[in-house]
Amino acid sequence: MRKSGSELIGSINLRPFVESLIAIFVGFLIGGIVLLAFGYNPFEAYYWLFQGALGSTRGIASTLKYATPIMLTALTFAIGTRTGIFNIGAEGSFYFGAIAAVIFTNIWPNMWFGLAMGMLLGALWALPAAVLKVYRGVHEVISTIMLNWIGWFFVLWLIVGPYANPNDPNKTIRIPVEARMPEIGYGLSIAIIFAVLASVLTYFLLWHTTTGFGMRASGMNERAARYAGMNPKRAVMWSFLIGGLLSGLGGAMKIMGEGPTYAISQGGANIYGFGFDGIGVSLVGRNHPLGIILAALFFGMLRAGTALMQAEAQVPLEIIKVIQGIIVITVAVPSLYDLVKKAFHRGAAQ
Amino acid sequence: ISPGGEESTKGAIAIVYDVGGRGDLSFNDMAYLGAKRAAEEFNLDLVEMQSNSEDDYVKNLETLAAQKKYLVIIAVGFMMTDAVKQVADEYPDQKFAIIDGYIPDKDNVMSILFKENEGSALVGALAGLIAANDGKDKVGIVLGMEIPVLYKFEAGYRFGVKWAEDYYKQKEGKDVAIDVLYQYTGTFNDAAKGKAAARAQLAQGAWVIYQVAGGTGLGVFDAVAEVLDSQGKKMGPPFAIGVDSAQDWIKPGVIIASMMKRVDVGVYTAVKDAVEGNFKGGIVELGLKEGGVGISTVDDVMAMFDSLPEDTQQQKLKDLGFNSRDELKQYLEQTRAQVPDWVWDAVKELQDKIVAGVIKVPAPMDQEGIQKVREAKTWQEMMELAS
Amino acid sequence: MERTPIIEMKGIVKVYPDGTKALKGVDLTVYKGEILGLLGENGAGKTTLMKILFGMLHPTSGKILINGEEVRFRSPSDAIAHGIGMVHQHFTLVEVFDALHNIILGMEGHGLFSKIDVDKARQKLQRLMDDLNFQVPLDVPVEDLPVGVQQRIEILKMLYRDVDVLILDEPTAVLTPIEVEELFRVLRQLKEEGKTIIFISHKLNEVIELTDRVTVIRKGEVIGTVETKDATPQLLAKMMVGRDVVLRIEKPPKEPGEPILRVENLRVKGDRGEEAVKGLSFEVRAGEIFGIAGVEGNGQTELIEAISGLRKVEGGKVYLQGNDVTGKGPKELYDLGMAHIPEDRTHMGLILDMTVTENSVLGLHWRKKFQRFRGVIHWGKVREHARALIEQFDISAPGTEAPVKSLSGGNQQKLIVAREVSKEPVFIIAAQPTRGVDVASTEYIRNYLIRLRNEGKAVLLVSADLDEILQLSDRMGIIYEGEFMGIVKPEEVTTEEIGMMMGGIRYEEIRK
Amino acid sequence: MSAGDVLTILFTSLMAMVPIVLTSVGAAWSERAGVVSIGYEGVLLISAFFGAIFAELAGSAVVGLIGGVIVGILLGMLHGALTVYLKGDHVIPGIGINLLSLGIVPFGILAYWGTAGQHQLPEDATMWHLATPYGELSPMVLVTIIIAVVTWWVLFKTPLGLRVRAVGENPEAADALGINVERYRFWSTVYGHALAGLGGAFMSVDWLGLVHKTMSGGRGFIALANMVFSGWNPLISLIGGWLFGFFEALAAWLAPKHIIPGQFILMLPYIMTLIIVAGIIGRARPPKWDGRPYKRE
Ligand SMILES: Nc1ncnc2c1ncn2[C@@H]1O[C@H](COP(=O)(O)OP(=O)(O)OP(=O)(O)O)[C@@H](O)[C@H]1O
Ligand SMILES: Nc1ncnc2c1ncn2[C@@H]1O[C@H](COP(=O)(O)OP(=O)(O)OP(=O)(O)O)[C@@H](O)[C@H]1O
Ligand SMILES: [Mg+2]
Ligand SMILES: [Mg+2]
Repeated sequence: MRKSGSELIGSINLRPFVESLIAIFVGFLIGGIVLLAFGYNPFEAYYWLFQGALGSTRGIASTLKYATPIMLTALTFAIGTRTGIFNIGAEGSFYFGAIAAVIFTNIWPNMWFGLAMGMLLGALWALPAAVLKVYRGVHEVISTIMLNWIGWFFVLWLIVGPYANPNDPNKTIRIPVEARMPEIGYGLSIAIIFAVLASVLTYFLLWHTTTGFGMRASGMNERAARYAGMNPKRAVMWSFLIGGLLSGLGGAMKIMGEGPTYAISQGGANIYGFGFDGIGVSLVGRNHPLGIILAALFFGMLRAGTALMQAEAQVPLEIIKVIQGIIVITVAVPSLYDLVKKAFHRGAAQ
Repeated sequence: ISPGGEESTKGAIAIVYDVGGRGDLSFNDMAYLGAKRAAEEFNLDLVEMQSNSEDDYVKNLETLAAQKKYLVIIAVGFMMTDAVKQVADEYPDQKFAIIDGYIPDKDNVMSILFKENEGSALVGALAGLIAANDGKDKVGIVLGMEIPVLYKFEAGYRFGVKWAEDYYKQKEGKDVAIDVLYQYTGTFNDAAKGKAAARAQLAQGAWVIYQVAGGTGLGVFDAVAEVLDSQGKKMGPPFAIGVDSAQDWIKPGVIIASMMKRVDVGVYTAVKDAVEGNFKGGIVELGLKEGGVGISTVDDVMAMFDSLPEDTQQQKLKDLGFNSRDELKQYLEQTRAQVPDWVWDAVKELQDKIVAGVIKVPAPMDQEGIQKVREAKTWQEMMELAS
Repeated sequence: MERTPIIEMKGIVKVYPDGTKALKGVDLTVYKGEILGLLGENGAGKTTLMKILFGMLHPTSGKILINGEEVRFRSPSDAIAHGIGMVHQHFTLVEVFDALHNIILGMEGHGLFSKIDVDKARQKLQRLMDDLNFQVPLDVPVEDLPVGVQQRIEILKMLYRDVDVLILDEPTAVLTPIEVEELFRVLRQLKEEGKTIIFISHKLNEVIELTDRVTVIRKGEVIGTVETKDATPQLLAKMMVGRDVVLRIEKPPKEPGEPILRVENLRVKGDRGEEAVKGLSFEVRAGEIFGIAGVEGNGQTELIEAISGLRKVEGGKVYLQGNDVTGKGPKELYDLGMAHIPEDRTHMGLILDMTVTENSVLGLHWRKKFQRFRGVIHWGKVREHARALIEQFDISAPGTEAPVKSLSGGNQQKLIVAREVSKEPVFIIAAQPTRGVDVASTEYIRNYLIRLRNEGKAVLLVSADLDEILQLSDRMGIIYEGEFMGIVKPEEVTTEEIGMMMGGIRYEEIRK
Repeated sequence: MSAGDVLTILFTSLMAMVPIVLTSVGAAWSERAGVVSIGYEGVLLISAFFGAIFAELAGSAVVGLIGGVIVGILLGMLHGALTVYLKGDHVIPGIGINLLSLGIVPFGILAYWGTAGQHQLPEDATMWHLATPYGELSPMVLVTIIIAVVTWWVLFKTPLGLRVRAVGENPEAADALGINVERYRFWSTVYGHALAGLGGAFMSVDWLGLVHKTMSGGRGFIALANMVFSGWNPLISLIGGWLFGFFEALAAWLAPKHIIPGQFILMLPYIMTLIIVAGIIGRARPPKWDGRPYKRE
């Protein structure tokens, strides 16, 4: 049989990776046209984008820093998708992970304790959606959207009230110095290592354990999973809980592993939006934990390069957002791959 | 978009907005005005940098500082405090100015703070007196997300209202009790929510509503305009009060005045000091006395209006149904004339007393503090909280 | 009789986008008013050819002539407009719609925006059903109807469109013998009325019984066409497979041993809460095949699901090797030595989007031999296992890492059987094990079930194919509305008696 | 609570319901045909912006609404082309459109009107309202109710609706009957986005009379939740959307009373939705082929 594009290496299929690369390339191409249309030099703009993201150790460090939280929230979405669930509750769990880190490290200033409690609370906030889904059949789109909002206001209440910083009311009390995550350098902490580890573990869980096999099987075909002796309800539970746990970890590390503030800002400004960003990251990473590592790095790069692109090429942030939007949209088109392949074949034939 | 262009300039300044970005109708927009004015006056390049999220602050400041070409880097918003501290340490030769952030002890950082409580007291007095004059017993304030920086606005407003009660009693010999309806809408970005909030307050009897809610506050203006509309009126009362910039031009007739926070002045001053070699680290606190906050005058509004691009001004006038700039100005004056002169005089009196230091306005920093202000029965009681 | 060709397909080639060459230049002629049989193994290309004729697929090359005129179909609507209708192998019904709406879909009459005239459609349909004496309930969502009825709906759907040529892709695979009789009656009547029918089946005697001519396809090529009156099962089988096929099953007599499965007074509810199994008792012994015959929808599905742990038991007991396993889940049952070939291979037996490797270990994945250490699957070992199954059962698959949906139906079924057998069970449930499977594979699977029995395993066989039950079973229960009308040995009863039991008459009453 | 209060809450909720209901109804139709989109948040924002431009150019709010519809149609065509014809993922383009909107709109406001972040529409570009002391009502409330009812009727009573539902439940079945699956899916997507476009334009040229760079405020997502809430039924979407608006208005009315901390009042609409869904509605079944591309081969 043919052994080309569809041949598998272990359970890692390279085709989606190539597809995403092509999409990103096309996205940059269209983005370049947009830049040109608004009177900017795309080569200059992109040069500074990459320079800012990868041109220096500091740039690389910030790329990695930006990649950290969205890698974890993307995993939440990916696990959901692999289990047949459209889980958009990462956002809410992320808030709870963050607030848990603040609360509990101030009770016992220990990094591991803070991370553990972040994961626990993240998972706990995912529990209602899981229970409602399994026992009441409530569609997760409703429950997670509602829970995100409820969690948002609840955390806002906590950070402006009970956990406001008496010395500096613009933020919550800080993570005690002993409980902060050690820095690698240039403001980058070991959180990135944990995030990559979490991705690899998630991959391992989904593709190499019986539990993960059960989760994936349930996601693709619930009846068949039940027939095979698996427990789809449990798979759904696991999916929500592990998802919540990962986002909770993301939230905790966002506060414990990222200076200079080490506290939640009032209005939740530094914990908002990561869950939603994670959806895009997961999709570009084709809902595969290893793909997510790459996708998160890619998004981290786009964000890290933005500053220099603004400063040097004077491209306003709005245009950068437009370009990001275009790149994401092109990722949706898998047939790009086939088109490109066809073009290559034609080229080769001639 | 990129002023300065090809012509040779004497250097550059940079401004980093917080996540609200340009168009927040608040300190980012005002900061831009100040920076633009300074850049034009001193012939400087202006580099603007927006922030996508709070995580960008360090990165943005660092990127600019590393370029080592800016006379001063201006960070807009209290959220950037920690980021400025960190980057200022890394680049001790780079001058920074931060708006609303408290960094007292660095030679290369100028912290520019504003006494929003004082300005809010003036609009509180205005609101209270308008209500009392019309025999009403409620005024409102619609705020954005509940964050401690807003407590100063709420407290100042309450102070002004209480002061107005007292003033009115002295003047007319009649006891009045004016309730302050307040609500935090949980967002700075949803005009519809602001509209619903204002609607609810109006239904519950609020006669003047002060908005401290960014984009959400736009809905407050609309709600008040609607009530006027339903009564066939073009001008209040009821009125809305704007915030941060002279917002009166947004809906003339509906907005009686605005609590101005002159971030533009702060930014301009910082640049000027840097250009002229007078830059000093430390705290610069701008209150009523320093002209850092105030109640908008018609001239302020017109200046704000004039800062818009020429064609935007023309369009705006057309939209509002005026033939000329002067008509707008007249209209604004006419709006203010809906309120008797003694009220304006009273507000002026309060302003003078605050400037003179006779009256102090509380500026609570946390929930506990604002709670005490809410519970206080008189402005004198509140004043005690101010020290 | 002068024969005029109504359809001529010439040199049809079809290459699927993934490179599969399904048809390699097929010529097919269909004459007006005949019933043409189309025979071929799984994956021979029958469905592909017919989908091309129906406009659902476009041929890579080749041409189609209708009444001598070349046509080019862009979509099924073109085919329907030319009087060609098709009933698909996998039903294409909108499950949540009732029969009426399924049938009128796309032919609702009037404009797109006017109210559907349900009454008028109902009248027209009723007339059609009365003419053919072929009734279906019109107002029940089709997902609640048995497959036999669903198929009638499919046929009515096409007749409602007044087609001249009716293509039926394996229509009998899911039917009971009685339903098959009924279908054949209708098809013959349609032929009387001048309609042309193309009939696809794997069942040689059906083809011989019904058709006028038979065209045999093998691996995308036409092997030949014969007049049915000249054909024998052996001849057709040889044409299909390319070698001689033993159509007889050797079943040596065997004395059954200990009871392996014992079911006592079992009560189970159906999907709509009705009592589907009403107190069944029976046992299956070691070295015995126990068959369950009956018209589909009489509680077989619920019975199997209850025994295999997939459905709640409302009352009664199930024992496996003496252990009370009532209410136990599938996993525990597998651990206790059960295996289960489910009736619905695409929705239950396999996960179509997973690979052959992954499917080969469904339900065995927690076995020690497939684990590196507790809870971690050793995919290397699983892959070896999959390779072994492919080899041992002669499954034709693109590779162990291909998604299982890329296998043909027969090979999918073989994979399931292989996997279930590899569980080394003492008790095996085989539900419709050869449905939709070609002759050679059928032969293989049936012989394998016998082998299991000979090895001393207990086999519970449920099949709508009465021949299969009669051939394989040592004892059989005839089920009617959730109760056994009798438990008999195949050699002790006549087909008529079984037919009566399937119709709801108890064995004792028949014997009286 | 006085009668005036009740009317205020009622009027506020009726206006608030419009964008949510229109989007939900559109999304329900689109998903009935099998096409998922989560880009409605962006569609609302972009069409609010362009709707205002249309309204001003023509000096007519109705033209603005039509402009919103046109923008919705264009975005729907983009989504439809990607998902229906190119067989792409259904979720990704929506994320892209949401991102895009956050760039286009703030940039566009500044570029077009010269004012940063917001723009007030002149009177002749805003909709006529029925003004009462308790709030205003737009004719669009009635239009929305009519659209919801008519969409429901067409979806469940006419050949068109039957085909659309068939295409979303089992495109193979529809295909086999000569229904052009792609065409139905494509235009259903366009219709869904067009209604969201109408809802977006309503926000600017009708409800609020202004454009603000973040004015969609999460309504696109709420609308999706409401669509699921309604079991993909336009008529129930109408009720669900109104209920949500009602609880929002009730929360706004309760907020100045400070019975409990404000943040808990703000949770009210979300908690009530969850309670209603969990307690009363429960299981909702999406169309079977919802979100799955259909390929013949
Ligand atoms: N029959 C068995 N033989 C060997 N190990 C077993 C057996 N049953 C369970 N285990 C071990 O116990 C662990 C838990 O089993 P179980 O299948 O319940 O896990 P699970 O991952 O929760 O299942 P599922 O995938 O069905 O959700 C498995 O990891 C497996 O290693
Ligand atoms: N969509 C598809 N893509 C690629 N290959 C396909 C596709 N559909 C069918 N095939 C392949 O084309 C060949 C012919 O398939 P087809 O379904 O026509 O066989 P068939 O004769 O109908 O078999 P069966 O008796 O099992 O129904 C097989 O090898 C099959 O695997
Ligand atoms: Mg298990
Ligand atoms: Mg076939």
